[in-house]
Amino acid sequence: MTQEITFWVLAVIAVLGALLAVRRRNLIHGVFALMIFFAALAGLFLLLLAEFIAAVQILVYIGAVGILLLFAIMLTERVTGDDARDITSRGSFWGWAAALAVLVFLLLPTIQGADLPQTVQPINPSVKALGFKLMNPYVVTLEVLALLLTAALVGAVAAAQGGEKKKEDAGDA
Amino acid sequence: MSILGGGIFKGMAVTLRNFIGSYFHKERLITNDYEWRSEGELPQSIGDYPKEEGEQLRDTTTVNHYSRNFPMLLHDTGEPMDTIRCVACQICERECPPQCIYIEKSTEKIENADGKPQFYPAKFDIDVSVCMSCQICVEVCPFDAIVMNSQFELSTPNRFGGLLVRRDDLLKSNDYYHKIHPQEAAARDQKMVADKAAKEAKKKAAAEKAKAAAEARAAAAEAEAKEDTE
Amino acid sequence: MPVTLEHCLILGAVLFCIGLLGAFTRRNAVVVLFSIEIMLNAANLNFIAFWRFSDNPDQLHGPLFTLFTIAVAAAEVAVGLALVIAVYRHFKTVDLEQLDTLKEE
Amino acid sequence: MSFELIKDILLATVPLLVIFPSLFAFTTWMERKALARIQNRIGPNKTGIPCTRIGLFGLGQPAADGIKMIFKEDIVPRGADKLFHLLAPILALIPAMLILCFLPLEFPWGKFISGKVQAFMLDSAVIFFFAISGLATLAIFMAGWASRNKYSLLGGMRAVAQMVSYEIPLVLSAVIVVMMVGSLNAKEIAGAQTGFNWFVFSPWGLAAFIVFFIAALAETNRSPFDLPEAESEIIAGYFTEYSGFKFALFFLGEYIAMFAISGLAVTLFLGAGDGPFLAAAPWLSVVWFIAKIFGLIAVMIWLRGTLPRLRVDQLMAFAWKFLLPLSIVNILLAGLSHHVIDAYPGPVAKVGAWAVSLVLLYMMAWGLNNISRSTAKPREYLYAE
Repeated sequence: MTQEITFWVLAVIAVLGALLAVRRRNLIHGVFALMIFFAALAGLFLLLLAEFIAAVQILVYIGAVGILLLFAIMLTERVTGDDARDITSRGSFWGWAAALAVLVFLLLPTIQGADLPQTVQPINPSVKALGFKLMNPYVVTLEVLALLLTAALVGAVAAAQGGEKKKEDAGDA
Repeated sequence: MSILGGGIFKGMAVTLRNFIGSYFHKERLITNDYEWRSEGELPQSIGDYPKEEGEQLRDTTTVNHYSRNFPMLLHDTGEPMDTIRCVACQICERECPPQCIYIEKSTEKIENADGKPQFYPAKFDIDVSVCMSCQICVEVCPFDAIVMNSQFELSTPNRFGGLLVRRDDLLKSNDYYHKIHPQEAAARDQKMVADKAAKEAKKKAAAEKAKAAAEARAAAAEAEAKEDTE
Repeated sequence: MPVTLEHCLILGAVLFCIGLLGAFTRRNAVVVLFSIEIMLNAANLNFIAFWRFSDNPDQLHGPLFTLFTIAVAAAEVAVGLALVIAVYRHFKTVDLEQLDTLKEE
Repeated sequence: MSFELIKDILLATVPLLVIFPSLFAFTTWMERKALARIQNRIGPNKTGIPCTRIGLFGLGQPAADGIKMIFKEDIVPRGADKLFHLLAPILALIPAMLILCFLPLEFPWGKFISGKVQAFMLDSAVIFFFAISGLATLAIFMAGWASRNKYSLLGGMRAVAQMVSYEIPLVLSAVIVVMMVGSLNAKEIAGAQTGFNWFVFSPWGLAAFIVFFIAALAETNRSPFDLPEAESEIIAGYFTEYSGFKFALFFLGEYIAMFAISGLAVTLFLGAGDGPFLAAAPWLSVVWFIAKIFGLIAVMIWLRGTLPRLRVDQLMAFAWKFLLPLSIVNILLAGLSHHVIDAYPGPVAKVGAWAVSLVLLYMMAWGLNNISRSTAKPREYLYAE
């Protein structure tokens, strides 16, 4: 019984968090709503007994991605959205229509129609099994992932930092 | 080469020695304990605090001799009103930034220590709640009549009249001043003695010059008298 | 009645569409990155839901794949924000409507 | 709602909620007295039993501070974000309290009421620990932003930058212990260190403990790394605009985070709850655990009395150029020697591995120390034209 209530509570929090994150004029409120959304999702993962994933979700999303978004907002403009400029792009009506269409397409035919497994297997959540799995069949993916993260790290610093070169040209011109 | 982090360990050793030492050698501790007043009610105004210098001395010597609180008037040894240094010239009253000094000059003059008749302040009040102990009055006073006292027991429940210190409560003797601020008092007395000596020397020099000028005039007068007689 | 796979899938779909909505309708590039994050998380939720109700969960396909998507998403946000900052420094705006220099007049 | 579940949770969390805030009060008194004694003064000794003149060594000081904080006026700046201004101190306290539950504290009365002893017997306790202690960074940023004042925003950004860059050496130095034990569960880590073979006694364990302790100091903004809230720096950093009870909440959050992180250091490196006479009285493990935590906090206070504050660029250079490479090399060394010791079970291999790793770590640290000095170049503005 408690699972039922927690699922609905977390689901409502997640949907509200996502909506706020997308619709708020003030970006800071948006980021904190996004973090509430991440936390609600971490709760849902715990509910589905994926304990390690919940921990990683909190560590990576709220701990790192959230702070990164905050830094990015601080470095760009129009943070509090208190100026009267419109925050939605021009064709926003068609945006709504497309999103609703995808929702209807996803919900009605595919989910209702499909016969989904109802059986619930007993799962003993253990990080050790995940670790072993990561090592024998997926070790290559792990190394590629490490490479990807380093490349992203270097790329991000280069892209954000690339001021020197242009500064000189601006200086001489 | 010092081991890695040697500087940090040296620093920590010093603080550890200090920490342990403070429990064994009591004289290291610079805080001296504040002993509680008697249980009785606080006096209504500053004047009611014990005036004899013995009682106040016990307070002012507990704090170290750098502490300065509020001004006090000085008088040389003897009856306070006879040997008061202040001549009510009211310079400190005008110079005081928060205007917390109030002086009323006396009508007649009295002899002061050097025998010259001088005015004396009939009324000399300092409002301690306004005074910000900036010591400007001490600097501008030509007669070294006002200096800083380090008495800290001044609290009264009555905020309006209670914090006004009258002339008689302000007056303190010079040797009390020597007891609470020995170096400053000694330096001040030395300066006064030196100024007096310099003044005498100047007066003497002026007297001699006047005498020499008188003689020169007398000699010139004789020379003229001699020429008239020839 | 207990939590079934259907609940999670519907929730995943709704969250995905909210992310889509954000990406389509907002002007500010950073908010578009928000919505991409929301969409990625909705996908992760579906992975874990399918793993939870699958018949051999000790294969751990769901959590493994989610781990990789979380890592990739983190890398993507880092690079995305670096680009947004570079764009902001050059064009002095993050308003996607005004970044149309590729459009031929 | 099964009441059994609620009883278990309450039984495990309420002792933490009672014990640690009272330890917080004691620690503030201890800190002020110790710092005073270091500086040749006595420290608070007048506030004993209220309305009397019995100042029993100033033990009433925390109570006096608490009451003062409650009755002080709580000023919220006009332009501030009201919601976030209120939420920031709460968010600073929640993760600190939450990570207390992951520490393997076996309260003795657990067996009388047959309740669960440790709140969350999580399989991945260490990961949850770092994940939730990352939330405190968020609270600091929120405080900096919500008080709508340039200096607190600057202080907030500095604090966030510091905590983010010191979280990596913190996690990497914990990885070594997890690698040695082979599990993330706090109870198994504690179990692996019984009988005095604590991890701090092996060379890589010692190096990891030092890196962990330094990074923990930075994570809780204490002593040499308290730049964001230093009075002489930007007034009081991110909690300039806080007064009254919200200010007290920030302090409570900081001290509880200090307890939690030194609790983790004790669990990982100093053998949680392991000590002499355990066979005689098993309930002693809680006493040993809290005694070790207080030992670490005493060292933190001692450092606060000794070391001057680091500049921002020194702070960053130290994290990225000294701690991070040192902990990476430490991981390699620990893994290598772990396998060497497994391959040749004799004592010779063990002593050899220890000696080699000790020398290597010392040289590495010494070399890094020389090249990691940050030479403060004249500041070159990238964005401000």
